[in-house]
Amino acid sequence: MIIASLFFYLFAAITVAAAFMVISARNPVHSVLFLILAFFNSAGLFVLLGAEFVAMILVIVYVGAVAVLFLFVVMMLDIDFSELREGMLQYLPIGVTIGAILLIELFMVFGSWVIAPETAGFAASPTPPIDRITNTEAIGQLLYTKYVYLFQAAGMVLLIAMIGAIVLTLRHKEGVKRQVVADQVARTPAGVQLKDVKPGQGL
Amino acid sequence: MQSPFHSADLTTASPELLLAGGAMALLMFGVFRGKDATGPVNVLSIGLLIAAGLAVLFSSSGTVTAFADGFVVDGFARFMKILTLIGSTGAIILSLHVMRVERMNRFEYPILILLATLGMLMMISANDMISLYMGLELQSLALYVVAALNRDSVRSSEAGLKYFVLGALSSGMLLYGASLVYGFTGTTSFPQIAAAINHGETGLGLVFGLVFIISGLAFKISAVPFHMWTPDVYEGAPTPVTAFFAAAPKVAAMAMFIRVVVGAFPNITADWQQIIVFISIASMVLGAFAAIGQTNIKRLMAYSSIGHMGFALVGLAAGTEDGVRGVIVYLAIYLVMTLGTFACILAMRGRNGAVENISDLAGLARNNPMMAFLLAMLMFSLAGIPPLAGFFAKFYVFLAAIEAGLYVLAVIGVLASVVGAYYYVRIVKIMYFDEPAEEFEPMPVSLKAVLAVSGVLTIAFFVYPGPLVAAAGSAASSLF
Amino acid sequence: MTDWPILSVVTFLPLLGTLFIFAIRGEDEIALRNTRFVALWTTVITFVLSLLVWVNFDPNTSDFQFVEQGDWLGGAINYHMGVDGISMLFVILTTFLMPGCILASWRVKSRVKEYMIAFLVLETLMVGVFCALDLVLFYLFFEGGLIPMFLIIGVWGGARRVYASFKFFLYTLLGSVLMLLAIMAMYLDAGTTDIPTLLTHAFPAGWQTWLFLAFFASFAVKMPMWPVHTWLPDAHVEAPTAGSVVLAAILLKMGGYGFLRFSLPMFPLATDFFTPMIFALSVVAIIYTSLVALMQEDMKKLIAYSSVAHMGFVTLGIFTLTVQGIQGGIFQMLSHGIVSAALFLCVGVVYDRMHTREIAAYGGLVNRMPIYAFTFMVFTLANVGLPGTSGFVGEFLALVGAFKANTWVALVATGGVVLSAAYALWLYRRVIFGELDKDSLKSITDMSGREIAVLAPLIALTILFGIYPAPILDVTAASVDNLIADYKSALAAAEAAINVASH
Amino acid sequence: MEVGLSHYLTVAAILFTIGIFGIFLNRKNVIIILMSIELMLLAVNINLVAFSSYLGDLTGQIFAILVLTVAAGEAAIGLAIVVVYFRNRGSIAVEDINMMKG
Amino acid sequence: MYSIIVFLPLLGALIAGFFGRWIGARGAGILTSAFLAVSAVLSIWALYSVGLNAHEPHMERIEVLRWVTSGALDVYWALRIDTLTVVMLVVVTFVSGLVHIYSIGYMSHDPHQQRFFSYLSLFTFAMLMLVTSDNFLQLFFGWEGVGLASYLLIGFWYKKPSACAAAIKAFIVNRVGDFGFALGIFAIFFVFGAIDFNTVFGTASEQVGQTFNFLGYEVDVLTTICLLLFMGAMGKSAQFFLHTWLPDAMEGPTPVSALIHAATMVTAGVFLVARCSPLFELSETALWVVTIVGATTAFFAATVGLVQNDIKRVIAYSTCSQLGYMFAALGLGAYGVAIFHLFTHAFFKALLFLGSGSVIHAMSDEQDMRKMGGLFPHLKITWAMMLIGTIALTGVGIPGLFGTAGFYSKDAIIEASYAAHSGAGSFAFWMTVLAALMTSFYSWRLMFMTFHGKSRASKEVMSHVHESPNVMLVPLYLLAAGALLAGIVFAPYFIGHDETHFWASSLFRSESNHIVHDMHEVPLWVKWSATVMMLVGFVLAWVMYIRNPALPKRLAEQHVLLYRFLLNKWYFDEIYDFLLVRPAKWLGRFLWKKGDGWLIDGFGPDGVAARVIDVTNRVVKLQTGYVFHYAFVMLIGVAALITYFMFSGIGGTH
Repeated sequence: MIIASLFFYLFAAITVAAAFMVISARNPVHSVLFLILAFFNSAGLFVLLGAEFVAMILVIVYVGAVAVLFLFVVMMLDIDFSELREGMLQYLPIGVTIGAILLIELFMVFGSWVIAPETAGFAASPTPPIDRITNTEAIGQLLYTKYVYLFQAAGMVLLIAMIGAIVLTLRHKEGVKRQVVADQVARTPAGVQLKDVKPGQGL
Repeated sequence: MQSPFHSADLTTASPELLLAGGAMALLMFGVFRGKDATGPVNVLSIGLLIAAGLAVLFSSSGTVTAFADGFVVDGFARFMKILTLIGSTGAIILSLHVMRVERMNRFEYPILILLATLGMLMMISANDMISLYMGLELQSLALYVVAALNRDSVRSSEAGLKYFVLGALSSGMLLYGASLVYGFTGTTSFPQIAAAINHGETGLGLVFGLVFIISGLAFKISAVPFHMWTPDVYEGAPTPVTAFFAAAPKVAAMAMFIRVVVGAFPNITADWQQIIVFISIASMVLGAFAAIGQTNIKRLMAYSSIGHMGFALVGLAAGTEDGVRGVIVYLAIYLVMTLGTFACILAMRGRNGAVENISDLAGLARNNPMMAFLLAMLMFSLAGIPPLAGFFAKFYVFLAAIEAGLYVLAVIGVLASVVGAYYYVRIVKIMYFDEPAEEFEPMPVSLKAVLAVSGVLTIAFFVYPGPLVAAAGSAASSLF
Repeated sequence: MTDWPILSVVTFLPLLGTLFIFAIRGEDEIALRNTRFVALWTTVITFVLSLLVWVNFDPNTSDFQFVEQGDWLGGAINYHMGVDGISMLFVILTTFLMPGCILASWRVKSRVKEYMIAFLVLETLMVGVFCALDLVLFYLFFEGGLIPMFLIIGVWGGARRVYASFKFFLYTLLGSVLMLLAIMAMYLDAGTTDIPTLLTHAFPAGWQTWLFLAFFASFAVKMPMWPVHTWLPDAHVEAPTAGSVVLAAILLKMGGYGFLRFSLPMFPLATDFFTPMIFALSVVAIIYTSLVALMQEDMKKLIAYSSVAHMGFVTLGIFTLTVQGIQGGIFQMLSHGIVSAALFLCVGVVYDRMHTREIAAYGGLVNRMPIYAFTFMVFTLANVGLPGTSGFVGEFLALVGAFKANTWVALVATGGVVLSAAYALWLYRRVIFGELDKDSLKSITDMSGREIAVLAPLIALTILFGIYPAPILDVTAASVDNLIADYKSALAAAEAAINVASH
Repeated sequence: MEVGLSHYLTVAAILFTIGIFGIFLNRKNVIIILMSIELMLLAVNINLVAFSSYLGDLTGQIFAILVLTVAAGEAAIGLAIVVVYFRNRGSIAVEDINMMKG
Repeated sequence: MYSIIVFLPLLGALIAGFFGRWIGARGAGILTSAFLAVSAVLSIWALYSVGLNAHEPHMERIEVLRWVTSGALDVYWALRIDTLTVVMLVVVTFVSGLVHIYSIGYMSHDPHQQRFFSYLSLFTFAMLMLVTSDNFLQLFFGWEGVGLASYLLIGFWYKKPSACAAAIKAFIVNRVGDFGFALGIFAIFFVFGAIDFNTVFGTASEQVGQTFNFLGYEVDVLTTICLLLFMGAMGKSAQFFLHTWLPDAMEGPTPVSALIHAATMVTAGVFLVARCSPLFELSETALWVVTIVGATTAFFAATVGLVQNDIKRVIAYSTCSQLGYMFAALGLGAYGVAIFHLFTHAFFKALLFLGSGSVIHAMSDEQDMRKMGGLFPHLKITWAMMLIGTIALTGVGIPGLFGTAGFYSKDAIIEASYAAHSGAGSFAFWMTVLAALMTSFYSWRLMFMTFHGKSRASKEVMSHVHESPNVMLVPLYLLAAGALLAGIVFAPYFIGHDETHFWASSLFRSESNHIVHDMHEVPLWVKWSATVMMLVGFVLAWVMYIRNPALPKRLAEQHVLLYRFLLNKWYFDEIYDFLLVRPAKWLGRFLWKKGDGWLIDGFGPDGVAARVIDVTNRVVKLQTGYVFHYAFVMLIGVAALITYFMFSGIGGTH
C-alpha cells in the first residue's frame, strides 16, 4: 500500500506541476508538452484507481490525437511569440483570491466527503470483480449494450466535429484543378483533341 | 447482465433517429451535389424537421423511457421538442433569403442546424447526466461552428471563438458538478439521483455539484452572471444564425434546466430555488438595464433574451407545477415573438447590404407600414403589454411566483419589466416618431411569412389562449 | 334587456371599423376621406348602440346587467362582461366622445389611416375597461390602452412628443404592473378573478394593505393624483387635440373608476386605513395644482393642471364613503369628461389655426370669434364649477361628502374653488378678451360648422346636467348605496372579528 | 497516510482550478485557453474515475470515456475556430479578441 | 304667474343672446325691456297680493324641476313666495326694467347691444332665482349666477384691460365669500340633513346650544353656520375686507352699476341674512359680528368716499356704506328695517347712478369730477334728478312729519342701533351717525363738483354736452318718484305698525326681540341726530366746493398722510396684492418650477431615468469584450453561490 501511496503522490504532484506549467509556460509548444506530461501522469492515477481502460484511452486519445493536434496548430499558426506581450496581471490578486476561496471551499467539502447512504442499492452498473472479468471487458459489455445510445451519440459528436472542422477551414481555392471522376469517366474519344505543344511555348 | 436495448426503444427515439439519419443522408447528398445542393438541402431539412415533429407527436404517448432509462419521452418532452423544432424550422426559413444574398448559402448550414436540433432533442429527453451531456455537447459543438460560419468575417469568427471558449468552460463546470453529484449519489440517472437524495442527508458536496450544474445550464440559457457571451455572439454571428440562437437552443436549454432541477433534485427544491431566484433577478435586471445602452439591434436582442430568460426563470424559481407551466407558456410565446422579430431584423437591408443599427429603423412606419406595425406589436409584446401575447407569458410566471410566495422576486421582476419596456418602446419610437431614413429593400416572401405568422399569433393570442395554456399545463404535470 | 351580447358588440365594434380601414387602399384624397368617414360612422354606430345599454338599463338594482360570460384563460379566469350603475355611464361617455374626437381630427393630414385605427382601437380598449367583470380582462384593457395612446402622442404630437410619450407610457406602466401582481395575489387568495365574486370576498386584513397600495399605485398614476401627476401636463401638451380629449375625458377616469370598483369594496379595511392619506393627497393636489395652473403659459398645460385639481375632488369625494361624496365623485368624473374634453377641443380650434398653444400668442379673440368666445366661456365656467353647469354638481356633492368626513379637508378643498376661478378666468381673459392687436390673429376665422357640431352637444350636456343631473344620479344611486352598505358591513364585520379576538 | 477518495478529489480540484485560472489569467494565447479547458476536463475525469472506483460502479468510467471523446471533438472544433480567427485577424492574442463589447 | 316673473327674463336673455343677430339691436332692447316690464307689473301685483293685501300669512312653494338628488340630499328647483320674496321681486324687476329701458338710450352707440341686453336679462333671471329660492342650493345658484352676470357686465367692454381685470377681481373676491357660503351649506346639510328652508328653519331651534366638530374645535352649530353664511354675504355685499371689488366694478357700463352694484346684486347679502333670520336670530354671536362688520363698513366706505374723484366711485363707496347700514340693522335684529333700507336704497341709488350715467353720457364718457363742473345749465333735468337722488340718500326730511325715502329707512337704522342698547348697538350708532355726516358731505360734494362752479372740462367736450334722450330720462323720472315717495308710502308696512302683518312668517324674530318696537321710542336727539348730520354735511360741502374751492386742496396738503390714506382706499388693494396675490403667483411659479420640475420630476421620472442611464452605462462597461473577463465573471458567480451555501448552510429538506 505504501508503494501505491507513493505512486499516487508522485503522479499527483507531477500532474499538478505540469498543469501549472501548461498555463504559465511562455512558449505554447512547451505548454503542449507539459499537457502531455500531465495526461501521462493522470493516466497513472487512473491505473492506481483500477481503471486501466480509461488510462489507456487517455493516453491514446489525448497524447496520440489531441495533443498532436494542438502541436500541429501551434506550429501552423506561425506566431511570433516574442511579440506576445506579457499578460496584464492587474486582476491577478483578486483572481487568485477568488480562485483560492473556491479551492478552499472544495477542499473543505472533499475533506469529509459523504456519499448518500442509499447509494449502495442504486449502483446501476456495479463493477464486476476484477478476477472474473477485466476492466476493459466490463466496460465493453456495458458500452455496447446499456450505453449504446450514448455511444452512438458520441459518434454524432465526432461527426459534427468533422463537419465543423471542414466547414470552417476547408477552402476551395479558385483555379485549383481537381479531379472530377464523373467527367473523366464520361469522356469520349470524340471530345478529345490532342495538341502538339511545342516545348517552352505552352498553350 | 443488463439486457440490450429493446426494439421499442427505437420507436421511442424515432424523432432523434429520423433527424440523425436524415442529416447524414443530406450530408451525403450535399457532398456529392456540391454547391447547388443548398436549395434542396434547405427544403429537405425543413421537411425533415416537420417529419421529426410529426414523429414526436405520434410515435409515443404517455411517459416512456428507453435505453435503460437514459432517455425519456413524456408530455413535457414532446411539448418542448415541438417548440424546438418550430424554432429550428423557423430559423432555416429565416436564413433562406439572407444566406443566398450574403453568399453564405452552404449546404452544411442546414445540416448543422439539424444536428444541433438533434442535440437539443436529446437534451430535452435526457434522463441521465451522461445523456444530457452528450446532447448538450452535440448541440453546442454545432452551435460553435455556425456562430463562426461566416469565416471571412472577423466578427463572426470572434463570436465563434468567444462562444467556444466560454461554452467549453461552462460544460467543464457542468461536468464537474455532474461528477460531484455522481460521487454523492452513486448514480447519474435523474430518478435515481432524486431517490438517493430522498431519504438521506444533503451533503454540502451535493449542493456544490448542484451549483456547478446550474452554472453550466445557466450558461446555455444565458442567465446572469453566465451570460457574458451572449451579446458578443449575437452581434458577431451571421444574423440568421443569431435568429437561430435566440430561438431553439434557448427553449431546449430551458427544458433541460427544468428537467434537471425538477427531475433530479425535487427534494432539495429550497436549495436550487435560491440559486434560481438569484440568477433570475440578476438576469431580469441586467437584461433591462444593459439593453438600454445598445445601438446594435442584434446586441439589443441579446440583452433582451437575457432578460426574458430571467423572466422565464421566475416561473421555475417557484418550483411548482404552475411555475413550470408558466415557463413553458413563456417559452412558447417567446419563441414566436423572437422569430418574428428576427424576421424584421433580417429584412433590414438597404442598398448597401444589411444594416444592424437601431437607428436604421427610423421612419419605418412610413416606408413599410405593415412591417413597422408588426414589429411594433412584437416590441410591445416583448415588453409585456397586454393584450399582446407577451403579457400572458409574464402573467403566468408571475402568477406562479406569487403563488410560491416569492413576492420580492415578483416585484423586482415587474419593475425590471418596466425598465425593459423602455428600450422596446424606444424601437417603436424610432420607427414611428422619427424621420424616415433609407428605405429597405422589399421583404422576401420567406421573411414575410414568418413575420405574418408570428405577428398574428402575437396579436390575436388573447382571443383564444386556452389551448396553449392547457397544453402547457398538461406538459408540466407530466414532470410532477 | 336584450338577448344579444350588446356589451361585447359595443366593445368590439370599433375593431371592425379598423378592419374596414385596413381594407382601404391608396393614399389619395378619396381614400383619406373614406377613412375618415368609416371611422366616424363606426364611432357613431357604436354610440347609438351604446345608448341601447342606457335605455335598457334598470336603475333600481345594483346588480350587474347585460352580463356575458365565456371561457377564456381557463381556471377561474373567464371572459365576463357586464355593467352596473357605476360603470355604465362611463361606457356611454366613451362612446359619446369618440365621434367628436374623430370629427376634431378631421384635418389631420399625416398618416390618417393609422390615426383612425389608433383611435378605434383605443375606443375598444376603453369601453372594455368599463365593461370587464374579470380582473385579468380588466387589466388587459386597462393596460392595452397605453399602446394606442403612446402612438397617438408620439406620432401626431407636438415638439416634445417623445419625452411626453415616454413619460406617459413608462409612468403608467410602472403603476399598473404592481396592480398586476396584486391581481395575481387576489387570484390566489380567492381562487378567481371574477369581479362580482371578489366583491364579496373578504381578503385577509394583512393582505389588504398591500393589495390596496398596489392598486393605488396604478390608479393614482392614472388619475393622476399628486405627486405622481407630472406626466399629465406633458402628455396633454404634446398630444394632438383628440388625444388630449381622450386622455382627459376618459383615461383619467379609469383611475377613479378603479377606486370605486376595486379599492373600496374589495379592501375596505385598507381603505379605512388609508383614507387620511388620500384626503391629504387630494387636498394637496387641489391647492397645489391650482396654484401651478395659475402660472402656466401654455393653454393645454393650464387645463391639464386644472384636470389634476379636479381629479383631486374626485378622489376626495370617493373616499369620503358617503353617498354624496361618491356620487359626487362619479358625477365629477363624468362632468369633467365632458368639460375637459370640450376645453381641449376649444384649444384645438385655435391651435389648428395658429399652431401655437402659448397663451401670450393670443388675445382679443372675441373680436373675430364670437361663437368661439361663447363656447369657451361656457366651458370655462363649467370648469370653474359655476352652479347651473355640470361642473358644479359633482364638486358640490363631493364637498358635501368631504364635509361629513373631515371639515379641514372640506375647508381647504373648497378653497380650491376660489383658485380655480382665478386661473380659469385669467386664462379666458388673456386669450379671449382685450384688443385684437396681434397681426397673426387679424385674419383668424370663427368656428366652422364641423367644429360647432362637435362642441354644441357638449355645451348642451354641460348645461343639461347642470340643471337636471338626475339622469346620472338616478342611475348611479342603487349601485352607490350598495357599495356603501357593503363597505360598512365589511368594516363592521372586521371590527367584530377584532373584538372577538381580543376577548 | 492512507490515500483515499478525498486525495483524488483534491488533485482534481487543483487541476480544475488551474484550468479556470488558465482561462482568465491568460492574456497571450488562445491555444493556452484550449489547453486549460482540457485540464478542466481532465479534472472531471479524475473525479469520475475516482468516484467510480470508490463506489464500485462502472458508470463513472463510461462517463469518463465519453467525456474524453467529446473533449477530442471539442478540441478539434476549437482549434478550427482558432485557425479561422487567426486567418481573419492575424493574431490569436487573447487581448485582441475584443472587437465586440458594450 | 311667479314662474313667468322669473323665467321671462331668461327667455329674453336667450333670445337676445342667440337670436340677437336677427332681431337687431333695437329689437333686443325693446324685447328684453318689454319682458322685464311684464315681470315688473306682475311683481307689483304679487307684492300687493302677498304682502300688502294678504289676509293671512302667505307662503307658497312652486316646484319646477328635480335637481340634485343624492342620498338624503334632495334638492328641487322651486320658487318660494312670501313677503320677503315679493319685496325683492319688485325691487329687482322694477329697477331692472328701468335700467333696460334706460340702456336702450345709453348704449345706443355700442355695437354689442344685443349681448348687453342678454347679459342684463340673464342677470335679472339669476337675481330672481336667488330671491325666490326655496333652498340654499338654489340660492347659491342665483348667488353665483349674479356673480357671473356681474363678471360679464363689468367686463362688457372687453377691450379695456382695466375692465377685464375688474371683472375677474369681482368674480374672485365674490368667490372668496362664496367659499364661506358653500361651507355654510355643507355645514347645514351636515347638521340638519337637508338644505331646504322649510326643514332647516323649522328645526333650527332644536340646534340651539348644540355643538359639532369643526376644524378640530367643538363649536356652536348655529353660530358657525351663520358666520359661514355671512361670509358669503360679505363678499356679495362688498363688506369690509371683501369690498375691494365694488369700486373697481365701476368699469362696467353705468346702467350695470345702477342695477347690479347699487340696487340689486350687492343687496343679496342683506337678503341672505334676512332670509336666514331664523338661524341668525338664534345666535347672538353671529348677530354681533354682523353688526360690527356692517357698522365698520358704513363708516369706512364713507371715509373713502369723501375724497374720490371719479363720479361713479363716489357713488360706489356710498353704496358700500349704505350696505353697511343695512347689515348693521340686520345684526341688531331689525330685519324689516334693513330690507326697507334695501328697498328705498334701490330707488335712489339707481337714480344716482343713472343720473351720473346721464352726466357721463353727456360728457363723452368722462368720469372724473375734476374735469366737470358747471354742467347745471346744460343738464337741467339730470341735475334735478340727481338732486332728488341726493336728498333721498342723505335723508332729507323732518322727523315726525315727512321725508324722502332715505330719511325713513336710514334714520330708522340709526334709531334702531341706539335702541338696541348693546355694545354693538352703540358702536353701530356712532358709526352710522358719523357715516351720515360723511354721506351728506360727499353727496353734496358730488353735486357741487359736477354741476356747479366753473367748468373744468375742455371746450371740445363742453360743446357736445347735451341732455339725454327721453328713453333715458323716463326711467329717471320713475326712479325719482320712488326715491321721493317710497319711504312715506311703504314705511308703515315695512317698519311701521303693519309690520308684523306685512312680513308675516318671512322674517323671524325671537320672542325677546323688540327692536322694531323700541326704535320708535328713542329720545328725540337721536331722531334728530341724523338730520343734523345731514345738514352739517351739506354746509361743509358748500363751504369747501362753492364758497372756497381752494380749501379742499389746502386741507389735503395739510393732512397729506390722511388724504393719501383715504384716497388710496385705506391701501386695501395694495395690502391684498402684497399679502395674497403676489404670494399666490410666487407660490404657483415656485411649485411649478421647483415643486414639479425640480422635486417631483427631478427625483421622480427624470431622476429615475437619469439614474437608469447611469446604471446602464456602468453595466455596459462591464461587458469589456475580453474573454477572460467573461470567464472571470462566471467564476465569481460560481464562487459567490458556493460561498453563499457554505455559510448559509443548506436549506434542503431535513
